[in-house]
Amino acid sequence: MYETPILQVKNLQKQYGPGCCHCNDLENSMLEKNFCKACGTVYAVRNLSLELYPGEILGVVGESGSGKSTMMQCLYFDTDITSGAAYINRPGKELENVFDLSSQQKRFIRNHDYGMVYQNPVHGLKMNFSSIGNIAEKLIAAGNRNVADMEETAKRLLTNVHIPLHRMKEEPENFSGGMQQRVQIAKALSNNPPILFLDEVTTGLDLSVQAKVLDLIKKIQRELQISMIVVSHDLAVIRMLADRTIVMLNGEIIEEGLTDQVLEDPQHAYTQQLVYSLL
Amino acid sequence: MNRRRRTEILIQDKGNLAEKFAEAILTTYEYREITAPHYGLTMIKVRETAKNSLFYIGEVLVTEAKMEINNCIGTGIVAGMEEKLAKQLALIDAAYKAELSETILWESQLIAAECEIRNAKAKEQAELVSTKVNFETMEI
Amino acid sequence: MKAKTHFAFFDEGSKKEIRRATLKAVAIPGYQVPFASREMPIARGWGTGGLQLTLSLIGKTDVLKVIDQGSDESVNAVSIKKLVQDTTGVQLTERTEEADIIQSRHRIPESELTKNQILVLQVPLPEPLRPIEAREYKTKRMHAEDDYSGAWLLLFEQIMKYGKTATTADHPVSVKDRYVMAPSPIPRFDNPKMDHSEALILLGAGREKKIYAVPPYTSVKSLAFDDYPFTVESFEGAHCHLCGTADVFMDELIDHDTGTTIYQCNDTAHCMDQLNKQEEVEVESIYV
Amino acid sequence: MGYVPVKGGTEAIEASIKRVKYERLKGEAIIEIETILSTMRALVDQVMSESSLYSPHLAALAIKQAEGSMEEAVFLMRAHRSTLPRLYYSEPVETENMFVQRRISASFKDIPGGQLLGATYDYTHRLLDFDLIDEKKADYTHWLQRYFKELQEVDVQENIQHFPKVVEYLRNEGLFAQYEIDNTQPEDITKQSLEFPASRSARLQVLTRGQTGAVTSLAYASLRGYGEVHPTVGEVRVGSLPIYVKHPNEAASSEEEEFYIGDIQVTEVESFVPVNVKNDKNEEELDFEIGYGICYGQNETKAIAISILDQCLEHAHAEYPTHDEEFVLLHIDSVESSGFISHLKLPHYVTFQSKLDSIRQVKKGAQVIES
Amino acid sequence: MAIDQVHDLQYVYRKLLHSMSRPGTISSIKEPMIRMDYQITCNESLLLSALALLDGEVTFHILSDERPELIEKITEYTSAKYAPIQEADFIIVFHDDHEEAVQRAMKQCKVGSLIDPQQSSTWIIETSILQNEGNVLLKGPGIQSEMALQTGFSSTLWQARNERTKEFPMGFDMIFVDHESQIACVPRTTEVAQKEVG
Amino acid sequence: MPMLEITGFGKRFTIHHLDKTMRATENIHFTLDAGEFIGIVGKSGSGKSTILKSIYRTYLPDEGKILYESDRFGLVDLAQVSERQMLYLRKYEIGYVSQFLSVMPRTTCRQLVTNALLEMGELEEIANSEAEKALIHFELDPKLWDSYPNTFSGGEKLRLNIAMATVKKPRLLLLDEPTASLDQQSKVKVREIIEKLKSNGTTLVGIFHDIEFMDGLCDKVFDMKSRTLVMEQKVGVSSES
Repeated sequence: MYETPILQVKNLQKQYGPGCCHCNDLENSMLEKNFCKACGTVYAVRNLSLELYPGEILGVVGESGSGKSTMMQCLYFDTDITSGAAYINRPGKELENVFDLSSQQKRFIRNHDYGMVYQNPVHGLKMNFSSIGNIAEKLIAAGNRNVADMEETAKRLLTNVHIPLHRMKEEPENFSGGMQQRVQIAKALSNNPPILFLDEVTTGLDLSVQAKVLDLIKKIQRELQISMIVVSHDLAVIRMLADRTIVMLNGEIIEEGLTDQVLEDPQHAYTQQLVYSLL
Repeated sequence: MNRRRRTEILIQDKGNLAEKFAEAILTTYEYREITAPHYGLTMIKVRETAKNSLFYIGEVLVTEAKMEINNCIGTGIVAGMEEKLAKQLALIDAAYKAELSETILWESQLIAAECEIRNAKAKEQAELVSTKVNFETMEI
Repeated sequence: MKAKTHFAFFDEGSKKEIRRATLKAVAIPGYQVPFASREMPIARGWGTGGLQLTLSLIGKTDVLKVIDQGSDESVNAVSIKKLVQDTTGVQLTERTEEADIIQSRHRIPESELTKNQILVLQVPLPEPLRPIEAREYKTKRMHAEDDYSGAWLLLFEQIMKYGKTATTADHPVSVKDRYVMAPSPIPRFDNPKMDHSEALILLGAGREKKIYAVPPYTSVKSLAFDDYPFTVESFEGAHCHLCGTADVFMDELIDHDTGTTIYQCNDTAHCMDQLNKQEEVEVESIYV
Repeated sequence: MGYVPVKGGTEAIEASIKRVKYERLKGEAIIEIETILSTMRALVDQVMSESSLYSPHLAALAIKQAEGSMEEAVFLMRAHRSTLPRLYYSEPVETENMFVQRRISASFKDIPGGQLLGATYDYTHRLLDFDLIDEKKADYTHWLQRYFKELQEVDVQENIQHFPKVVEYLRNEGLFAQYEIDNTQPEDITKQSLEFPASRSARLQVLTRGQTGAVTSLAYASLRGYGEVHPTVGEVRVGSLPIYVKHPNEAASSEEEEFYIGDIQVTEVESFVPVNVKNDKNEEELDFEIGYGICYGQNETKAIAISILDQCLEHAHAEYPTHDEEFVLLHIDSVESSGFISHLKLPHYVTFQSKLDSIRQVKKGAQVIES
Repeated sequence: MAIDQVHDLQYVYRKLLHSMSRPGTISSIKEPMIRMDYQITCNESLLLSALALLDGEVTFHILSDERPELIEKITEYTSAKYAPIQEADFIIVFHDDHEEAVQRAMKQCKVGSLIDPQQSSTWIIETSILQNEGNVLLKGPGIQSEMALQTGFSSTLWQARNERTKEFPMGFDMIFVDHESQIACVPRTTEVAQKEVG
Repeated sequence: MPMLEITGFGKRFTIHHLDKTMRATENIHFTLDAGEFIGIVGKSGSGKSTILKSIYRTYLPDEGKILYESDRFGLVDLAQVSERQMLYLRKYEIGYVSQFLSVMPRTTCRQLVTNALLEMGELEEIANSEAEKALIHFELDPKLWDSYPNTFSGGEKLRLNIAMATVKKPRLLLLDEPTASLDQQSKVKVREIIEKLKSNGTTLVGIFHDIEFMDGLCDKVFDMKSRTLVMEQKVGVSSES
């Protein structure tokens, strides 16, 4: 390996339900899709491993219910995992499985190492606080205690995401979906997180707004060298953004490769179906 | 007679027998007041019938006393502010613990009182039955 | 029914429970330790938290001072004092330096407390995060995760709206750079007195069933941004119309005769002390 | 000799206490505790229930002292509780042993054992009875004599009947889930502060000592649409329950060696609520669940309201305040709510001064910007 | 004559509180000791401290399994229930307990959680020596600058303690009691460092 | 020492929903030294493009070796290198140009070329000036620089494509039928460009459907039909046209 991943996920598993003798054994489980008919357990993410490298955008594609959003929630500690490990390349802490850390240490990682943009801005923004306040919140969480400095950063970010500054003191609840999403991106970026998660960020937006958001993400990657995991069910989005792509189905990774390779020479039957239906 | 049945009778009898029994002991035996009648609380644990689990409905005020006869400590506990009765119950409890001969004589009186108590209750129940709604099946 | 009240009202079991919670509070500065909170003969919200602490602390030889709004004669202070004295027979005082235990509502006395004193503060609303999150279940988790960005954000938003922080009393403090705590609604003026105090400070919220503490020599910082420093209430140019003191927390009064605003020490014991000192000096100067 | 502090507060308080006593006595009439006990049954029951202290005598005393104010009477009882040692815990009270004085079901017409109306206001017409204005001893003794005579004619059976519970009958039919006897020791909110999520035992304890009005209002809100629970009352029973305790030091003490300490009167309600549940195969099924309510004394509205809120809180997911356990459980206690509301009467000079300062500073700042 | 459950225990509690809020500060509980009249085979000051805090609502643990009579006595005197080390609210350590056992217990005892840090154990430790000198330095809340404390604990034990208190607010709090009826406390917030010798 | 050595290369495609496996090509061998230009000829469907796309990893190679002497990693088998290494090589060492322009939409011609440089970590100022140089070099009308390339003509698109690829100064440039849809005049221009690249020392692999275009341009030619490598002078012999 000529480079070290910034984030390494090993055998991540997330199940809802206790599991039983029919489904516990991953190799020989008798699941229908990711659901055990015997005990009702849902395997949302199964034995998932991946690596994210500095400065790259890793695309994760799959239909709804494939486990991609659950995976993101696990990585961002929004939900507890069933088993597995994740390692973040932080000086002196490379060997810490971040899932084993206490909630206050996880919170620290969220504040300092992670950014998250949710599909629904409601989850990423405090809708009844000002837009600039929303950005400041993330900066405060990361330890900033200087108002002027935060104001300046927030203005720069809002400009970058094309929010007119005369509206910065307005609450995002007054904004359109696209604007909310851009505020959310500005917020997620404010503490310069080395790792950024983007979950279906363009879903539900108008095409022209979608394009603006995508441009913004690409620009951020180029300029800030932030590593990103971009989850989308939309291959066009993945094609535009991702260097490498993972394809998920029923909670599992079924295929991964360079994005153009996955699109032009898909190996798995499901990926082929996905790609052919796109063309 | 076991304590459960005995205390049921002595308390529901409104203390008539208890007073009588206690008098008898007080005049015959040496006794020591271990704990004078005092007020305290008993927390009531109830089983709810939705999930069959236990919870506390609240407390009931009780009076408690402890008396000693022949090295045997008897306890009297009764709901309410009943210093006299608590003390009598404690004495009677001690008497049973010390297996005093009087206790054998009490047996028949207790049973008789128990019978009266039951009759009174059965009567009360019967009286309540007059408030029962009668759903007669319609005759065709 | 003849009931004789136990020393310090509580049965010993209740005292032990409060004492154990207090020791935990001291060991985890700024953390709100839940406790069972007994029902008291004074109303919830009228100082039952402080009173429970005082009753769990107090011994026969203690000297007690109780103040409300800076005043020993405030009706509520008088009422609490009466209850404690009726059940313990302890000596009462109005002079801050004579007291072993000082129970107070809304103020920290002006004269510096010493290491042998314990300050008990009555707390109506112990949760500094309540304006951000109504649910106890969630605020507890925020404390657990050291997640105070919401508390800071409130200040930030005030600066955005008003150009400055607009907190009143109960300005939140960070204890030992970890827990954010409501200092009970003492004025901002008193916040700095908590920082590295020589006296132990105990805070009790009876209705909300929480006890928390600031041990002596513990850092207590009022939340403030680097470029918008924390400020206390300003009594610039004001001095007490009785004792002449400045630099203390003042009550604003209207002069009945002139209709103008006059100021008076809010801490009546302190004011008295100043007056007596002045008198001593005057008396001495006559005889010298 | 120096300045001495004023004694204004102390003197005013003493005078005020005298004044309140005067208000109680100025009519020159005294109500005896016994009178309250025998004529204000509902009030006594409610005070006992909200104070969670079963003692009719003390409740009557509290009512007298509080001049009939519910919140004051409950407050007195609660404070008194704090001064008494907790001597014993009772053995689990099984309500099927109730000596029933009244029981009705809204779910079934003909329940085993029958619908027993007992004593209820339900079918009295709420017309003021002016005859009560000058009710004389002769009137009521006469009435009682006649009534006793009527009762003489009642057929008395040999045995005391224990009524089967309606819910048991339906359980046997498989309409309700069977629950194993759960002997987990309950949590006690008077010994440990309430934590969230609350246990079922803590929740029921808070509900049963809740303020009658508050509990009723919230349950009513659920019925009106601010909640998802609209039950059918399975059974309401009023009756008395025997209380037994074990000797704490007689280690191997058997049931036979328990102490009977007396009876308490309670009102108990089981409400039937249809719910969607997921079976063990993750499929949706329609099922019945039971909301449970119980309280000291005869207070049927409160017990029914508790059973509604019990069900609401069992389904915490619903986005209604009546299903939010913090919202419900933290706001229904009489002593806490009345205490905090009334604390607003306390002086807030210092905090208000602080507010004044803050607003002045902001205004000053605004002027600087404008100018 | 026995101690006064009301006033003597209040006296002990205030000393404990004083020492807990000022880690390392030595207080004396000698005054009520003259009234101690318990048939117990351990340091009576230790028992007195336990009496001030334990009752039927809490559990305790002792390390040695060779002294069952002590469990019985403590249960009898305080009404507290005996519990395994992982559950005990109070852990009572006698001066002849083995260091390895203490070390093991430190690894296993309750330290609370981030949500409920108060659900942690409190240690009451009998020690042969307690003085404000030596090479163990205390710092933190309640200490003006720093404070030396000699407790008879080895550096291994302090390390084991530091290991369990490193993620504040989790940890456990210690009360030391010596044969002179002196007490000193080291709560979880105290930073304990070993002074380099020489 | 060869810069690129392909041995025993083959590639099949499995189409799952048709339950069918198709062989695109097999048994390919050739080598290429630094600075050389190899042309690949063969009729359409013979798998010429498959080879190029497999070198670039747009297709996943499944048989044989594609040995490449990398500046950064030394000798690597492009059929086996990790995805991350492949991305590095694409960014810094290997360029790919086809007739299709596949770029971020709503990005100007100038930005596209600049971004290619920025991606490599070039400083913004240098990237800007280098990009302009490249646009001038490949004779794109300055009027087009700040417009979106979706309106460009085929020749303009191709020149932009080449500009984007070559501004990075790749060691190996893959040309996948770049002239396919160009008119004669544009083709001449492209040829000039390729000559320029070659003279600058770029190693090239190219596919051109018209042999004339390659005439005198390639150092060697690989014939798909005979699976043989012929030197430039013998091109005409194996040609099918």
